[in-house]
Amino acid sequence: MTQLELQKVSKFFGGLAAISRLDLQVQQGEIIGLIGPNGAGKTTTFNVITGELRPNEGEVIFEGQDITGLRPHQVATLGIVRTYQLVTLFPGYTALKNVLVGLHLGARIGFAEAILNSRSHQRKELHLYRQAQEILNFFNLQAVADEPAENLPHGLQRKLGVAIALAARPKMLLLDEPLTGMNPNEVLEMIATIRRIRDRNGITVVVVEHNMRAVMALCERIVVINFGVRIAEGAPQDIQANKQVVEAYLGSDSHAA
Amino acid sequence: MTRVRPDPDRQGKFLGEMKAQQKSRLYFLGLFVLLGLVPLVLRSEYYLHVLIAMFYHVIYATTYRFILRTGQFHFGAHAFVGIGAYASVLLVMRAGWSFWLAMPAAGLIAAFFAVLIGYPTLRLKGIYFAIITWGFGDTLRFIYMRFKEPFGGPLGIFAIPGPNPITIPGLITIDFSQKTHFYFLALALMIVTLYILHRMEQSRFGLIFGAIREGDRLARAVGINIMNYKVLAFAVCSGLGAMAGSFYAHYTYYISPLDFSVLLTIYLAIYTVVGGQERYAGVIVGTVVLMLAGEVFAGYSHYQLLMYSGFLIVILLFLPGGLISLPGLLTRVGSRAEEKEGEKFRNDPA
Amino acid sequence: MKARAMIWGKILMVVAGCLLLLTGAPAAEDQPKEVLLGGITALSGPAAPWGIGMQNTWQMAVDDINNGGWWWQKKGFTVDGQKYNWKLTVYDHAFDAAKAVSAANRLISRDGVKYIFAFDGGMIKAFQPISERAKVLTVAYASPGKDYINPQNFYTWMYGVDCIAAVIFYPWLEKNTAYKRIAILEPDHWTGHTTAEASRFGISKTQLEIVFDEYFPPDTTDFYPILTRIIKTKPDLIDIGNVDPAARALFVKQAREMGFKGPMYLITPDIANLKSVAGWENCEGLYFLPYEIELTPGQKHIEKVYIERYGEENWIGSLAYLLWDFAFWLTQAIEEAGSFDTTAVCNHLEKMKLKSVFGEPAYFAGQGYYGINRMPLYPYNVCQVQKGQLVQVITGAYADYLK
Amino acid sequence: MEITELIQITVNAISIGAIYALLALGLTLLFGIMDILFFAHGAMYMLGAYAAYYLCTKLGLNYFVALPIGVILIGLIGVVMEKGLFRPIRNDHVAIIFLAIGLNWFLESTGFVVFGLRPKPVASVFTGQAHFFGATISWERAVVVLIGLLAVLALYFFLMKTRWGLGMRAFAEDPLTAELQGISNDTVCSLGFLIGCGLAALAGLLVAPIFILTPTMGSHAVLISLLVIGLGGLGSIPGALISAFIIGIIESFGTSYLGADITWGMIFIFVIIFLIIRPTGIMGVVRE
Repeated sequence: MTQLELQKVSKFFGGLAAISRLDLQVQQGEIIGLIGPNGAGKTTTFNVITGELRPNEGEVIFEGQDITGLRPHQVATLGIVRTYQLVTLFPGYTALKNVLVGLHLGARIGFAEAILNSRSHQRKELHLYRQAQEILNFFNLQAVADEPAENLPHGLQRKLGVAIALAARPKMLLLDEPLTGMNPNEVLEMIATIRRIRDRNGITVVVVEHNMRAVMALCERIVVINFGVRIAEGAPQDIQANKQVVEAYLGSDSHAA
Repeated sequence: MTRVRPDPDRQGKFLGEMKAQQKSRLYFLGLFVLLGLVPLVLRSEYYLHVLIAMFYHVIYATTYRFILRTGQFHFGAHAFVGIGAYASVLLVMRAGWSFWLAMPAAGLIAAFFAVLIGYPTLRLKGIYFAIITWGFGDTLRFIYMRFKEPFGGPLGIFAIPGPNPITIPGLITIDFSQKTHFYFLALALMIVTLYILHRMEQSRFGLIFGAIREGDRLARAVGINIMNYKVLAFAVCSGLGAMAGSFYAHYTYYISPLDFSVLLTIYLAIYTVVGGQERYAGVIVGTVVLMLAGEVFAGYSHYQLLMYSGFLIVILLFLPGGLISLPGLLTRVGSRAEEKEGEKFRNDPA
Repeated sequence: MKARAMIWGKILMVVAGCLLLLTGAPAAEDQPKEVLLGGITALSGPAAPWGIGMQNTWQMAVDDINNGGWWWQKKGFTVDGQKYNWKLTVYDHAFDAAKAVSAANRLISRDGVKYIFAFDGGMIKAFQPISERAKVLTVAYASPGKDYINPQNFYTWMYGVDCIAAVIFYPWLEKNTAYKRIAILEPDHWTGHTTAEASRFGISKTQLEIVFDEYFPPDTTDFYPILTRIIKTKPDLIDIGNVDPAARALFVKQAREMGFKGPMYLITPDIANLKSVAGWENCEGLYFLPYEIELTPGQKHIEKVYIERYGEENWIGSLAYLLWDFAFWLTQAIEEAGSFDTTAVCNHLEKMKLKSVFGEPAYFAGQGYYGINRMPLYPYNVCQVQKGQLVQVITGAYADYLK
Repeated sequence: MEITELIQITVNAISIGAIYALLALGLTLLFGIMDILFFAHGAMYMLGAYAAYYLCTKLGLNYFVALPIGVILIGLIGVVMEKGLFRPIRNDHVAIIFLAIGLNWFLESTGFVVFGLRPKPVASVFTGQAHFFGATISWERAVVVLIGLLAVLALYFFLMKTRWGLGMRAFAEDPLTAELQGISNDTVCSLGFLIGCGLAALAGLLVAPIFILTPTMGSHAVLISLLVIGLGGLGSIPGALISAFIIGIIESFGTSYLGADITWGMIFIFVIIFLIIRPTGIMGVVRE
């Protein structure tokens, strides 16, 4: 079943097309990779999907609903949650608090009860707290739960970023370069975690990543874009064999190594 | 892996946190009980007045600081205090309402205006918000000045009645003929306001406000409607400030457009910075210390602005955390070695 | 944690110390011969030049009483055989009603002051509920308003306010000149509004016509637009009675630039300021009040001592004369009533013959207008600039309708 | 008659607009380049005006000699302030606003102590009035309008044509790129303060003979400039120019036809409603 569909989406910056008439289908429950050289328009695609940018033309359809031009928090409410290319966390908060913020959509706490601090409110808080703990456990972050996020080493920060996104109970996760700056061990662990997220919760995952080997290992399907245009699509082995892709991208990019 | 630590019992810690909160709540309760006993000891109208003025200024300043903490440079606190004062005075004097209805109504009216101003402007970065809130304040002053009916024009409104008497038959009558009565009302208002702000900060709402400040893009990405939260904080704080404004009007019996000029907001900004805005207690300390200083040095008041602004500059440059960070700083000097150890631990790559 | 708590403890102790200091501050009882005279005015903010000038003048008057200066030929004053000296304590309100109320509370219930000199009606109205209830004799250095000078406010007195002289000036103008059309312009604040009211009252006693009657924002420096509008109404005379000194000089200059050649009417002029900003040639035809070509000995004394003490830079012009008298009247009344009791002092002041720097006789009147005698009357003099010379046109007139 | 009146009102509008533009220029430049709201602009303006008083009236210098001396002097004070006070907290925008507010008040209240209570006049340089089509404008105002426009042109030329100007603009767009091109952060900030404060001082020096000097003149001026640059779009020089003249026109026509007491209120209401509908001002770019 097609969960997310981009139909002829274009986004221009001052006359330059960052993406141009891009079509993209994402199936329910798959892990799909979005690759392309620097400036190919991958992050712009994410921005358009999550509503941070409004496309100049085309439509974004999620589960049969036109979500073009919705505000980011509305898109998140519908179930699409993203992470960012650069590590984006709430730096001053502890890891646990970071996840607690991520749990926002499930919180449902009213203003009055929060002010009055009623029993039911305290129960809700405790419940949220347990959920946050579970998520930290899932990512094996329980040991650093009380450490401010800004003090964590890079690899753990990346993980925490995904944990925050997962806390928002997405139907679809958009991960923007989740593996950058990680050492090989961490990469393997992250790949396993992403697979587990999909397998356990049936969450669709879209990954933008430069680490080719990891992408090939992780993704079931890969879409290649260049200059905002889709140039190839298929299983990892097909992409590796695709001449056009090799010419445009793999051959000229050191990441392909 | 140097950072593996014994896994504490999470749930236990959480409950422990709550216990700690309850403990601090006890301290506050003690402080308030102490403040409640003051009028029994202190008979001088002057000292009561100083304390009353301090109480409503604490309300102004803490609500102001809360708006600042949502990342907005608010420059129109005076506007909302003014709305509160004028609205409740008009409701009491023209519509014949009871003060006890008019005060919350004034708060609601101010909150309504805050929503009206907040929605279009809060999505912009600080400075536009500052200009609009300031301009809004001056627009209101213009309206008070120009419309003698019902706002009294530049001469203001005088002979404002005090709050309606409360009588519990056979037990007690509070008719606001004495300062003591106002004192308890101001104290109660301050406690309620501080409690609401405290809960706002401690609860999930505080968590979200902080998250918006720390990283608004990420907050949006996990489904937080930033606008709603900012407007909520703006409206609640403006409403509370307006209720204090309403108290002020019925306490001084006289208001005029002059009372609600941008000077008030600038004073609040100074209290906030000098006390330290990181923590809630900071702004209270700032307000109390500066107002006390103002009273002690009342005879030299043409140097007061000089003193206040000089103090502000010094604090900004040498003590960015404000007065409240002073004790922490002093203890840290003592335990610097320990601190360094900690740094080492932090910088140690995993 | 412990160290932290200790430091907090220390800070609390310091705060407590400050509080104690505050409590211990009123030491008036230690020196029985010193009586406090309170002042509340604007010592900071835009009105500070006036307020600080007031403080200076009051201080000079008090010092003269204590040291036997000017007509007060003895040191201090005597009640019940005990000699007393005044001690002036002035607090700031910075045109903020909340601060005015604080200052009044500080003076009355902390310092135990029974007599207060205060500036501006708005501020006085703010603390009047406190001062009247405490029976504190308050002298209002403000424009006269029936809303706070009335029989209900027995303890509130006016100083010798000058805008009331409009009732002398306009009938005289009608009789002696051909001017018919009057434009009134005042700043948009309390003083401006009450002054305009006085002018309107004066004009209502005549056949003169008010062709323009408006207010301008107090911080205006550019009068071109409003002058365009005034000149369109073709006034014979512009009344800018109580415009602040700085704005007034600018107005005169700009009015001449815009081609208005007629006379203007202004009170408490600061002639030095007018000369340097507007240029003396532009002052031709202006009516000044109160100002005499020949200063009285009292006025000369005030001007000399003020400039000696506070410097030419800070001289506030003829406003100082208006601020001068009340301290003497009050002292005289206390001495003659033989009591510090404010009710007795008020009763005595009402029937006292006054000695004023403006000349004699001087007495309290106002029954006819306020319902109570709270306004001092003394001879008013108006003069005009004619061919570069000050010429006295009205001499020794009384605002008799106030009786 | 009606025509001459209309011309007079228009002339008034232009002279008001030019003064406001001059006031707002430095403020908008500092905002545009460094993204800071420099409240002490008002104090700098006040110091500029007093510089005219001390240089011309006290030292007896020629006005046109005093003009550059005053501008450079105050500009250098600005540089010193930047190095000593603002540099340490450069990245904290709210702290900068607070610091600038504090500084404005500090200088203002110091002004009362140093300059005395009496309002100070500065003697007119040009006397007499120009008449055309029945409208009147004093020569000194005409000169202010002229120099004001020249200052705008000079600033524009500086920003568009010179290497430093280009560097400052590049810095405003993207500090990193600017740094790569050899324009250091520190230089741009110092230069910005030099020019910004210099412009404030220029405004003060120019209006000194027209108006009258009090230590509080700056606060009023900075609030007006805030309104001007808010309406124009923060950081936009053409925007500030346009909005200064729009406000000048409203003030002049409003005062002349409706009365002074309601005009300023109308200006406030107009600006607020405009900004609520179009929060970025006339020329502003969206800064979310």
